[in-house]
Amino acid sequence: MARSHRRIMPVALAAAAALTLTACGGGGNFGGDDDTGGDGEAEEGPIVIGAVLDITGVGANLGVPEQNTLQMLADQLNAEGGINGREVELIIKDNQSTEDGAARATTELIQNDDVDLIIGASRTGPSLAMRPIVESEQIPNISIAANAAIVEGSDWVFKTAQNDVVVIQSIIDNMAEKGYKTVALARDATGFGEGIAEMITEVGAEQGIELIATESFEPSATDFTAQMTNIRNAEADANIIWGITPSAGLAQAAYVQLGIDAPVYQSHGVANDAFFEAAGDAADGVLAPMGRLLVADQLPDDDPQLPVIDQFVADYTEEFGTPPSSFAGHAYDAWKIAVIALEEAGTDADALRDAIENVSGFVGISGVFEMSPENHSGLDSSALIMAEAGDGRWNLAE
Amino acid sequence: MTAQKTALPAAQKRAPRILQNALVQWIGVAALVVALIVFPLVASPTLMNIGVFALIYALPAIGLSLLMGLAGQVSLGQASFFAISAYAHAMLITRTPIPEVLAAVLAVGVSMLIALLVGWPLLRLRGHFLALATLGLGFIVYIVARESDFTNRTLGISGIQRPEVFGMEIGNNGLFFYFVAPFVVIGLILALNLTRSRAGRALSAVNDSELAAESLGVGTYSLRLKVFVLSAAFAGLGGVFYAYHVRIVTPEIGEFHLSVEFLLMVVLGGLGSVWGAVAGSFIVELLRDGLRAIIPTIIPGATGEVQLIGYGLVLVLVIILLPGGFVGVVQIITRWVRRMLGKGPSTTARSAKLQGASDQTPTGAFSAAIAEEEAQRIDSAVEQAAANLPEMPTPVATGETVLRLEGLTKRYGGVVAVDNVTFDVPAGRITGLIGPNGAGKTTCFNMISGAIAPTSGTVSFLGREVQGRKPNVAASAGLTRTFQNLQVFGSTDVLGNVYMGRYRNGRAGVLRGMLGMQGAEQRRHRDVARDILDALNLGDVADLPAGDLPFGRQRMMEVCRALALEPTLLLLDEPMAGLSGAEREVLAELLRRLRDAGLTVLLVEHDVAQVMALADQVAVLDDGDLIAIGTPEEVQANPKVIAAYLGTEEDEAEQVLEGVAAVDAVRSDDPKEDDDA
Amino acid sequence: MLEVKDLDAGYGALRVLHSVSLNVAAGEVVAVVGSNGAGKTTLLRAVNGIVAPTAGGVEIDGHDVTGKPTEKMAKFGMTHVPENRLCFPSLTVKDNLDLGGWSRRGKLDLDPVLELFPRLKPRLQQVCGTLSGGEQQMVSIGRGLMADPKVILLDEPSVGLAPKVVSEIMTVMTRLAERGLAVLLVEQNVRASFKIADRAVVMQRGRVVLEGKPSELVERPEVRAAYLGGAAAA
Amino acid sequence: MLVDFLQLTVAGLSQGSVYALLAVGLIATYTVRHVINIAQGDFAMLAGLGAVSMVAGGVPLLLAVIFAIIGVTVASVIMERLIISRVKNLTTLVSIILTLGVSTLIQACMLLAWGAEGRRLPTFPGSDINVAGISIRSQELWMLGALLVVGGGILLFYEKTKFGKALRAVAEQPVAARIVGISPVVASIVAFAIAGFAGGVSGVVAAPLYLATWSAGLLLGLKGFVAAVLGGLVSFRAAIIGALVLGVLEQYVAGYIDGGFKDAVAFLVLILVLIIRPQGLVLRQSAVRV
Repeated sequence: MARSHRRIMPVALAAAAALTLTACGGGGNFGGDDDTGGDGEAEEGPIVIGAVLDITGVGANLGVPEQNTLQMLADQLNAEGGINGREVELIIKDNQSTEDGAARATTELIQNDDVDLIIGASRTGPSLAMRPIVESEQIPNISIAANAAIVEGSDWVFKTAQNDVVVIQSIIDNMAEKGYKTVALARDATGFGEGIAEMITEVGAEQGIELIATESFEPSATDFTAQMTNIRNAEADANIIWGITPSAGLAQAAYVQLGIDAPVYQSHGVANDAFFEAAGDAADGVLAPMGRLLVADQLPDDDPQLPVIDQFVADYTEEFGTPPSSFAGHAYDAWKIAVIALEEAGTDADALRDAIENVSGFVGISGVFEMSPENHSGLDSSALIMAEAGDGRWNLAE
Repeated sequence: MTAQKTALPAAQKRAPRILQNALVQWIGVAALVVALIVFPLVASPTLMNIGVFALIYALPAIGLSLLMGLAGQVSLGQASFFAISAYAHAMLITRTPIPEVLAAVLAVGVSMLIALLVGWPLLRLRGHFLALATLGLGFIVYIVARESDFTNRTLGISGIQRPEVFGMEIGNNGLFFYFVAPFVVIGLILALNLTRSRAGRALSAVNDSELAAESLGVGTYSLRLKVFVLSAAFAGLGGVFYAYHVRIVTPEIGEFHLSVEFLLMVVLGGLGSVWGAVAGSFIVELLRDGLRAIIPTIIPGATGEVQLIGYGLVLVLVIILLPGGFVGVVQIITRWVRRMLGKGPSTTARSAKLQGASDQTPTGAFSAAIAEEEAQRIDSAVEQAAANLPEMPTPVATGETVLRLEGLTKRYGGVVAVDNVTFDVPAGRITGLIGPNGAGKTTCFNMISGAIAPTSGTVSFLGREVQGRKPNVAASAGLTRTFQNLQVFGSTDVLGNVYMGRYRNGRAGVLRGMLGMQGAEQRRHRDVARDILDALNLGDVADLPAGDLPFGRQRMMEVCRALALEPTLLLLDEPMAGLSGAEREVLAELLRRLRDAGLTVLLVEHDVAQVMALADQVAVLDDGDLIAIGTPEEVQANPKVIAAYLGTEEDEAEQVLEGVAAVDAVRSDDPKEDDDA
Repeated sequence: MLEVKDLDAGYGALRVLHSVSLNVAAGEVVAVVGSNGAGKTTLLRAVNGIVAPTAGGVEIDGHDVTGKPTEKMAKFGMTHVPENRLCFPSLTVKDNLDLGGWSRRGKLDLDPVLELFPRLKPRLQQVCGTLSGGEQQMVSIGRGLMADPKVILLDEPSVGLAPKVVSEIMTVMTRLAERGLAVLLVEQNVRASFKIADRAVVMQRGRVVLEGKPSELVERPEVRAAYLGGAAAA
Repeated sequence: MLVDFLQLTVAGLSQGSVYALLAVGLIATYTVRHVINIAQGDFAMLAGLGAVSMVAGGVPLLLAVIFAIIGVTVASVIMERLIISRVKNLTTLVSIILTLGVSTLIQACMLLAWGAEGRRLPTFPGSDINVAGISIRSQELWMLGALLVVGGGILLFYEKTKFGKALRAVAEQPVAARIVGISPVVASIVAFAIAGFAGGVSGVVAAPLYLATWSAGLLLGLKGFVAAVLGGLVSFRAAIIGALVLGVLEQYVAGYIDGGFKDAVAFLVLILVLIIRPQGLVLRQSAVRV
């Protein structure tokens, strides 16, 4: 009766070893690399577009309007007869605002749903988690997150949100115009605020503007006295608060509270109404570069984006009862770019990718896109206008 | 208890039970292996996704379940070790030329090191402190990862290549599943081994009664620390796989919510059960997907983090309604099915056995005369005790000092509980320590056993000062004790309790325990434990849960447990309390024979007559002072003692001494009766 | 006043009380004596509901209070002075006494207690944890009396106290009985308790083995045996 | 420089006063029930969001605030009755896991009811002041005032009222407290009511400045908890002082070191205190200290 559990280990080890060696074979789970290059076999039947969005979790306020937008556009497209007569099937996956969720959703879309193209994710982290998967599986991916690192050097990933550097360019240009020489920055400690100081230093150098102080704040922070006190002491000609609501709004309130009277610029992260809830009266006079969506009613009549934006705002508002956010706009642009490329190239992955790279002159919500093999972002600073906060809304700055 | 049964050799009785245990585990592991092999072949990609992450998360969950089950501690920062290792691995393989296997080992090592640094000061503390500190650790790891350039701030570490095994890239979910599965299976086996090993049993004993475990030589602190570090290692291994699979490591993976998810896995699966942790990780991953699909259909228009509702509800309901978790439910079902089929150890048979056991030990047979049968039973019990007594080694010659108390003093605030007590306990003798309530006996006793530290004075055991050290220090040197308020290890059976007494005689540590390389040692100790139980007439209940025994037999079991340690000095804390007359006699006779076999006994007892009849030397405490020491006769004649006991002045006591000759007569009869018995 | 009938109680596997019956009339002091482990403390706990009785009954003044929760007992007119002087250490003497009257409505009068324990009067504002052992015991008893009970259970009030304090407390017992209380006193100090008790009950191993007047009992060898050893009576 | 220092101190004290109120609630439940209530901060957020909604619905600010506080007090008692009291063998560890579940549940409900965006309650009446370059927002004075009134009130309650003393009695000697007739059930309910009340107050006074968000409660509650640990989980006074120190310390770290590390301060303090002085800032141990 000496036999006992202790003997199990070696046996299990052997079993496990055998298991690893004999792997492969049936099931849909070993599709992997040999099944790449899109599916040349399926030039008919429905076109499948996948989307990976931050529908729940910290990115929910981004992901939900994006989800709405994609669903609405897909319905519209199918009502009009699809792409080249082929129906479009949209499969939206929630990544729960996590990297592993994004990786999971992406794998599933590719292996289970055999998608032709993937839109998403909403934020930088999850987008970066998707990148190695879409690259090794060779599936075109249009991200709707901001960070330039998402597309840098990638053959398969594109994005529709403005690059941060474009936003900074826009701010610095505006500052140079007004003759400011020094600037101080308070940025949030998330991926959104990552690398901003370096970009300001770099872009500012071209215009003779120097970054003299950098402060950071946590996205969950509620009190900004410390950061704003330091900003006050820096005595820069102008200051930049770089963050998303509500923290950027609370920081703005603290800025005004501490009696700093230098002009303040914020980022496109505050291009929403929640900013006014958080900042209150302190919002007045804040300058922020952003897409044209929020100030569409003030655009000159000859603005090429005006009809596109008007149509989208009208459709979205009718469907969901609220006006779309700029994140919805990013999703809109991603969808439209995908459709243009699919119409042109069909569902062959390589052709599709090339077609996206060749999208040119597309007038979207965030700007006019000029994609190229070198530039997978396609927007320059002309996509942005400078808005000024006043009376609880964003207005076109003079 | 029948004579036939006790006559059987121990090994034959043990066989079926051990076989059954091993068999169940064999079957379980085999079933798991088969399930893991088949799963990728049949699962849909959605299920596959769930499966891969469930496997990755099963590792930290196993670690956490060990921590909760064995060390009785909760970590609210398990994700931080997961993250530390994931980061370390990611950085090592993307930034250095270190081979990947070495990187993985180093990464796990970093997790363990951090756990060691955190656990080292904190595990000395009791209860919830570790939970709180690990909660803090989780936030700190998250913030440091987010804020430092070294970890590339919020962008995290990306560019991790897929692993290769024998030149084959683990390039898809199916292969990755097979890549992780062996580690989970091995981890599970190691963890299961550990729970049954010397260290594992010691830790569950600590959870049942820390006091008792330490009195048997278990170094609670160092074992707990080892398990904590081990649990971090499991978390770390999970982190390595996470880094491989998701190929980006960002600060979010150290966040609190992931720690909560690990906790949820353990709680849902079944607290403290290693199998439960694996089951829990699959359940939680399924819930995670399932809830997102289900809840919006229940609450229309619900977006946002609605699965939180499910998590919250499930967590609360499980704790309130199903504290045993998934494993608990499975156990209930199996028991139910067995009863339906009329198979397995029927509860009626068991309760009959118990009933029988308690019939034989009337705990309250005070006024009733002991039945004829009962008398015979005691007779045979004592006989048996004499026959099979274990060897009692005496490191010093009979009569020489084994234990020396010098100037032992304990103050609580202004109150002096024990005041400058000095006496010796000679080898091979029974020394009684008596005194009225509140005299300081228990305090004195606790200072000797190490349960409390003296304010001043020394306790020397075999020439070595042990005062103020944890009880396990003295226990490892051969000093152990029993408890007035029983300290039974309720989570194991009677044999398991006595087996714990062998702890000091064992060698195998956590590592050997996990590797299952202590079989022979365990078996040998088990045999000894079995023999001792047989010798003390508890062989028939060896396989019953210890908590099910009647009080008297639990006390005997404690004595067995203490004897299993092969002590040089046995401290008995009111061993007679709660015993029936018959049981007292058996115990007294046993102690006498143990003394004759060379054992030294120090006994605190209220039953003064019993002490007088039993002890070779009696020390009397009153109000913290040692008022008398000597042979029973000397002490009985001491007016101070009488005064102390009857609460009178000494002069009155003199009268009492003269007046109550009748009582003396009764008392002097006692030993005779005992001898007759 | 207090009637205990065939009470059984225990903890888990350990059955401590075996069919214990006793009664205490108003104005009477009944002492329960017996060695440690005889079940005296458990008896008081079971009577007062801290340990749930498994069988038998407890009546106060004819009202059945068996198994009622402890916190209700004060309302029924029973109080309990637990062993080890469990006063509330961070509260002042006065607060301790005030809380003793928790279950009573209307204005509390400390005078009856202070009259019994004049030593407490100058210490009313002192925090209980800083008092001497004897004084803490007085606070504990005084706190019990504040509920204006009909029955008072006392668990080893003399443990660890100087002989002088013991006799002081024993005197108080007599005076309580004179005030019409039923006093059930568990004591290890046989002499002290027998001096004041009207009747005594000897317990051994969870059973009442003897009952009678202290003057008679003191002659019985079993009583001494109850303290100096159980085997003598076995 | 001195101005900056004082400015940071003011901000730290007002932030600390919110932690202090939460800590007071945590100690109330810990002393009587040995429950560590992870959901404490979520109750604060619930009060804040509730008040925001009522104000939006036309209820005057004062009434909205009072209703919100009462509502959360009731919710805390409901949690005690419905969940905490249902668990047999409730240890502190189990209470942590259990209230974690409750916290998750409350967060989810807030998310469903109010959405993900932070909501601002109108600032309480009063005007901001500026003394020698130090700017003090009127709401900060309200926060400090709330601590003074509510924290002080709870201290007085425990110190002066019979019921408060009864709660201390239960915490110190549960059995003796039962003997004098204090119901442990009632004591537990009262303790949770106090916790809910203090949490509710902290939520409504902070909401005009810090916004009320579904997800912010956990961290806030944990900070309050760190303060409670500084009070050894038994001393109200030490916890309040600890909370204020923590608030100020966070500001100094944000101001003089790096804002991104602000949240780490609390947890570093937590670990250090647990390692060096687990009994907190309390000098003498007892079951409860006011």
